Amino acid sequence: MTLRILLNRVKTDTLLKKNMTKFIKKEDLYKLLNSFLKDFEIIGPKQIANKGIFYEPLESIEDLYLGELFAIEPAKKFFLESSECLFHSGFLDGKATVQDAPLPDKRRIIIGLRPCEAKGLILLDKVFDSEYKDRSYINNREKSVIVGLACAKPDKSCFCTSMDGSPTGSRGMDVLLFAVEDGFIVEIYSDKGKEAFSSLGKEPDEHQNKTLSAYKQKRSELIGKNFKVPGDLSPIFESDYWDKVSFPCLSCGVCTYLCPTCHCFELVDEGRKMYRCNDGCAFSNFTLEASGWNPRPTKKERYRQRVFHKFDYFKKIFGENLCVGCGRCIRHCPVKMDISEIVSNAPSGAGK
Amino acid sequence: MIEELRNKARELLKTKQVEAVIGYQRASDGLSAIPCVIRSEEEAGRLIWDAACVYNLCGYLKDFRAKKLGIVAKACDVRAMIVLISENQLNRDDVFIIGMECCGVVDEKRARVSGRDGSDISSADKCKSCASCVPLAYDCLIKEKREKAKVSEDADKDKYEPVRKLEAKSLSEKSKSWKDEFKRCIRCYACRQVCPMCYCPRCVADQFMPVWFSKAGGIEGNFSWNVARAMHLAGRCIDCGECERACPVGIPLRDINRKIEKDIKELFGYEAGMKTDAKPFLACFDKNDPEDFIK
Amino acid sequence: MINPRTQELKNSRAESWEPKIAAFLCNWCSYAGADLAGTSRREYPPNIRIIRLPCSGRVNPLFVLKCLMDGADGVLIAGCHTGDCHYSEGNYYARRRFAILKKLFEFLGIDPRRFQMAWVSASEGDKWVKVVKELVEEIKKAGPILAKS
Amino acid sequence: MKIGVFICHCGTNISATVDVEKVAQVTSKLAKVHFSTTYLYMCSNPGQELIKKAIKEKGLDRIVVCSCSPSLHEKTFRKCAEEAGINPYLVEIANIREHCSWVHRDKKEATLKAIDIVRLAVAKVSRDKPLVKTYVPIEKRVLIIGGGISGIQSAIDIAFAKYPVTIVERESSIGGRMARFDKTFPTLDCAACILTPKMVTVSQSQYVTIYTCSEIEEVSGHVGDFKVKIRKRARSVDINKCTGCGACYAKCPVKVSAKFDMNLGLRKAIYVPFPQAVPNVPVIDRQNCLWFSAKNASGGTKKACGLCKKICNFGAIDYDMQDEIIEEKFGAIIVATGFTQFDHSVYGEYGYGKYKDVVTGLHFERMASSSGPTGGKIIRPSDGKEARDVVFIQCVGSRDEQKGVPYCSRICCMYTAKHALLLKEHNKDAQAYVFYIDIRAAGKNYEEFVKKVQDEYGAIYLRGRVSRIFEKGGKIIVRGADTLSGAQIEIKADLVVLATGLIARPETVKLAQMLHIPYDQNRLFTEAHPKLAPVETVTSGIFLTGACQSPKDIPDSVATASAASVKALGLLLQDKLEKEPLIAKVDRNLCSGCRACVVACPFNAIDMKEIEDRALKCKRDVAEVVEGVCTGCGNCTVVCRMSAIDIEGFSNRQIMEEIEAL
Repeated sequence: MTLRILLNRVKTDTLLKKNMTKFIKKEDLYKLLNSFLKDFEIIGPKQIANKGIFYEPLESIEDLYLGELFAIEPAKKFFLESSECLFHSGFLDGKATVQDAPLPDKRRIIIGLRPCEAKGLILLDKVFDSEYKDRSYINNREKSVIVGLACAKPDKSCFCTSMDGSPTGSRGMDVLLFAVEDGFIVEIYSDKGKEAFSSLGKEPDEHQNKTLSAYKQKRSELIGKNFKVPGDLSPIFESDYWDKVSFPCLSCGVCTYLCPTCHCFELVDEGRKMYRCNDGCAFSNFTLEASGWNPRPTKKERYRQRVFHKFDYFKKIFGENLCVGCGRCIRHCPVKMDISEIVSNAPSGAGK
Repeated sequence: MIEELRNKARELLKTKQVEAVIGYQRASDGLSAIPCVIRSEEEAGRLIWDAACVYNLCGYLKDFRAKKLGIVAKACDVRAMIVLISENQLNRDDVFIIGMECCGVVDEKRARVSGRDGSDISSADKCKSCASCVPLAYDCLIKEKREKAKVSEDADKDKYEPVRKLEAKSLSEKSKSWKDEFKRCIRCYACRQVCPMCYCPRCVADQFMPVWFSKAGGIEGNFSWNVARAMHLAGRCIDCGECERACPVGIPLRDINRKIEKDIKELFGYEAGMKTDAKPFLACFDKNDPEDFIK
Repeated sequence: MINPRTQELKNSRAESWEPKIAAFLCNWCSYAGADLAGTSRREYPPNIRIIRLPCSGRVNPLFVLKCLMDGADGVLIAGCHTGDCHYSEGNYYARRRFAILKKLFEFLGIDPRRFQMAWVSASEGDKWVKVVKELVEEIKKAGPILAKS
Repeated sequence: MKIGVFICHCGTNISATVDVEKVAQVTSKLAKVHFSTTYLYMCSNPGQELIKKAIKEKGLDRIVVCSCSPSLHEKTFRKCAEEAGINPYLVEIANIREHCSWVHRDKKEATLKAIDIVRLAVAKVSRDKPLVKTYVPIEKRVLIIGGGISGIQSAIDIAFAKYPVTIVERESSIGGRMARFDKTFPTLDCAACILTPKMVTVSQSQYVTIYTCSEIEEVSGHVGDFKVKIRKRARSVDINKCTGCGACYAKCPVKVSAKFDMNLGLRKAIYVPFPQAVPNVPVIDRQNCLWFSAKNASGGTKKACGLCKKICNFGAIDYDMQDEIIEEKFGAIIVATGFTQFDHSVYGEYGYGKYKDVVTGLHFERMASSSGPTGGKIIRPSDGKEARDVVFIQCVGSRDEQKGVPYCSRICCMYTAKHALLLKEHNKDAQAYVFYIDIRAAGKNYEEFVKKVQDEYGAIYLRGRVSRIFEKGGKIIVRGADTLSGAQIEIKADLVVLATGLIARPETVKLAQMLHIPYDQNRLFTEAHPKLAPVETVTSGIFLTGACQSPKDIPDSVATASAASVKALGLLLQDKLEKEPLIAKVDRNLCSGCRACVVACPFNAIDMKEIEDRALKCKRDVAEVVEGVCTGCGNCTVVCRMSAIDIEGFSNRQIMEEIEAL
């Protein structure tokens, strides 16, 4: 099978005019994915005993996990890699040399993304593929087909609906799978998705269509957390509220590294290679300056920064919260801090 | 037990014996606990105590330098404080230890990765091999009311049996399994941040003159970080298990810590967190230390 | 991540691999012992690269890690015999540290032959030669470190 | 950064196996290397000139010299660089001779290795930092601990150079062991005759202060500036008022056994240990003095004696005298604490303690001494009769890993021979039998002396061990084997003299800890180097002399005493002490104050200091290196988890850079 347009990335103009809907049996889906293994790297969630679900390049489709549990790390790492080489420098015959790191050429199908994670990619696009074009991020985006999986059972930490998302949202997806009794209902949104999936399955029957719309409605209702983000947080910047709520914070990188939208990085110069590595605003040395001065010396400033970046600054620039409500930072916080609670309880106005 | 704890906190705050009490309150999910600081008598009602109180709170003490604080502490937490006192990081007179008799805490980690709420999960592994439910030191002890104030039936068993099993594996098996573990490390340093012993003003992992090991997330850097962390805890780790619990990607850090703990105990007869005047294990020696590995 | 140097090594080693071994020697005993091996013209394999330090107590476990992670196939630490330390106690501290590290390495799947320690006094040129010869042999048996990762 | 690489041929020592031109060519292309060249002998004057010229002409700012071991010419090239205007610590040596050309034959391999060695050195030098030598002032006074022959000789030597010196002696008089000897081997000089003049010399020297009845209480500080607390025990006699007339001890009614005379004789409760004592001032033994026992017994109600006070015309007796703590500063310390005798009661078969007529060599010395308790007669302590058949047993405690010490005490063979001789001299009819393992008589005229004792004085030497000693019919029966003839031997002796070994004094451990000097498994102080620094310790400014380091006879003790004085004087002659700057340094921002380095420092060179942390807005403790004490061993850098402490010259950055260049 030749997949011509799969080399182009999702853009609005490549979205289909009308979504296609298909029904695929589980065996058929797995068969199809197996046939892709030759030409593609297939990345999907895999259950690892005692550890949970992880996105990994799959050697066998049998390992693919399409159950209720959420992957621990978001699929962000395949686009904005946790550590990637930007360029190498060298010293040859008395002269310094600089060379861009080669970009990987392998095409990928990333399967099992939840709607919140896919939406996270759209938010990252605003940073890495707008005014500034990031060579490696864009390459990763262009080389990937995103096959999502609608959430069957939201977790108690989930709050996507408060972030204008939905457990069945399609933003950022090429294809979205809905797990139903005996197979999957497949919604195809883009040319890429069409090329990959239209050859298989059949139109859903009426019962299946009904199931689908019920599924979509029901899932949103299952989200337990619902709140409204204050429109403007700036009046409470100086509030001692931040002092109070940041107390439990350990200043680790769990929330930022597991966040589908956090994208802060540091440049690391190692062995004549320049790397871009994950970094997080919770770390105490994130803003440490060479002079020794740290503008965000305590947890208060650092935690406030995280909240403001997500729910104030980003919104002011890009019109959306830099949060998709996936709940990872709540679920995996070693001390159970809850950003949704902290944001929703934030005092209004400039009061102390 | 909870009322007793709250009353104690009220009393301490009222009599100005402490400026604040560090303890646990209920988290937003209604089941878990979250660390909190209680500064007034009125707030003391927020304090809770149950098996959800997994965290080791002594890491928070460093946020309050030279202030008199109360702290709610289990047996394992107190051992951590003993190490901190021996390492000049904590003044015993600056803390009022509200010792809690503990029957084990929930396995928060297992609950999290299996998507359950924890109420149906048994005690954490560390509690299964815990020898004492009463802290080594405290200023007041709040006793467990329940009948079974015993930690575990397994406490008498060889607590290093899992380590021994891992040791017995072949070199290539060990190499492969640890590489699989370490490749998953995302260098979020939750293990470090949650560790009560990791109080360095700037961790070697964050230094860049020199760069001690790769910060880029490759296997070499990850391996180095985990070995460096383990070595820096040698003779200091009191097996509170917080690192392993906090690790989002499930690296069995306790296996490493306990391997070292076991070697130190068996080769040198040293145990961390028992005496406040103990010398740091790696900063002292005995002329008769084993040297059969040296040519 | 593999640094360019190790990549280079990897390539060059494909055909005829010779182990590269880092050796940390204390200035007063072992470095002088290696000097004596030279003065007495004792031949030994050229695979060893010596880093001179004041004392075996100066060897940080992180140095050893760095060597192994950067592509050294083996690491040797040599110091004065116990009781002979120029600084009276440094080697006792080293002994304790590396007893733990060696066991930890083995636990994590690093071949124990790759990390060794020896006491070599300033008068033991012969012992130095013997230690190096044995070490090179053993590491040749253990194979290139990169082939394992 | 412009690094220069200078490769030495060392004649053909290097160039025969290493292609030096190739090394120069390859290394010249390394990053930061600006210039690379070779020369036949880099350490020669023209070689050094070449380096200096290159530094100036090429504008080099640090250099690597590829030559022999740094132990040989590191200093040479540092000086050379300094003369060319580069900081001497921006020099590294690549050892391509001892570690390369001399140990490999294959030229290709050796050349490749040499290049690697140079690369490491270039990596290190690129992280070198310019360092400045530090200087510490010197307190120009010497403390001598112990007033035996070693301490006395050291004091005389130092006083001769006109530097003030203080002797601290535990007993009430200086003189030590030697004051108790009768004659000395092999010349048979009278010990008192050669010692007393020296004692007088020190006591009269304006440069010497003697504290008797005194002990070291505490030592802090470091070379050039030792702060020492000395406890002067109450003597009960004012040393300034006493004239040594002796009226007090003549009058004193109490008689007790004299320790000085090995309890063979008696002394008074107020006494001088021996007639030639220096200072010749008595001391009151408060345990036995009636005045003190009366005062202590019944709260002063019983009538106290007080005769000595009444008789003293100079008002020198002071019953209320208290211990006094003196604090003084010294630039150097000489340890001359000597030895003690092995306690041979562990040898049940020798019956010591059980039989009065089994004594030690020191008993014999006192008996032989004409001013001793027996007036020079060799007697049987049991009945006071003159001894005729005397058995000497050597190696009591020495060379015995099970019950004694593993080493040879070195002097027993000689003093036993001397005793055998003295025995014959004191009593023509006497017969000496000597049981020995080996005769060790290495020393000028020593072997001849032993021979003389055997041949001219008829001492019978029996090679073998004594298996049993018992009493029968007023005689001591000594049973043993003569391994040379294979015969069992039984001797009916009047007296048995055990040649007990020399061992460290029990207090040495405490003193070693105070001084931070090491001691060995036998608690003898350890010298800095057994051959090349036999009187130094690893702690600079502290020197050893005499038997506290290892058993020594008088000539050796005197020789080491003078050696130690020269070392101390060498220090004192400096205006200020130059210190290599290769020492530890603390980055306060990184220090957590955990004290691990303080605990781990073998030299106690790290203190804690409270600082005001402006970022954390609180006070906190950080480590601080005492520059004068730090030796740069680097142990602290490893126990410091946050690597807040680093060693200049072998810094973490330098070593990591080297590893990267591997």
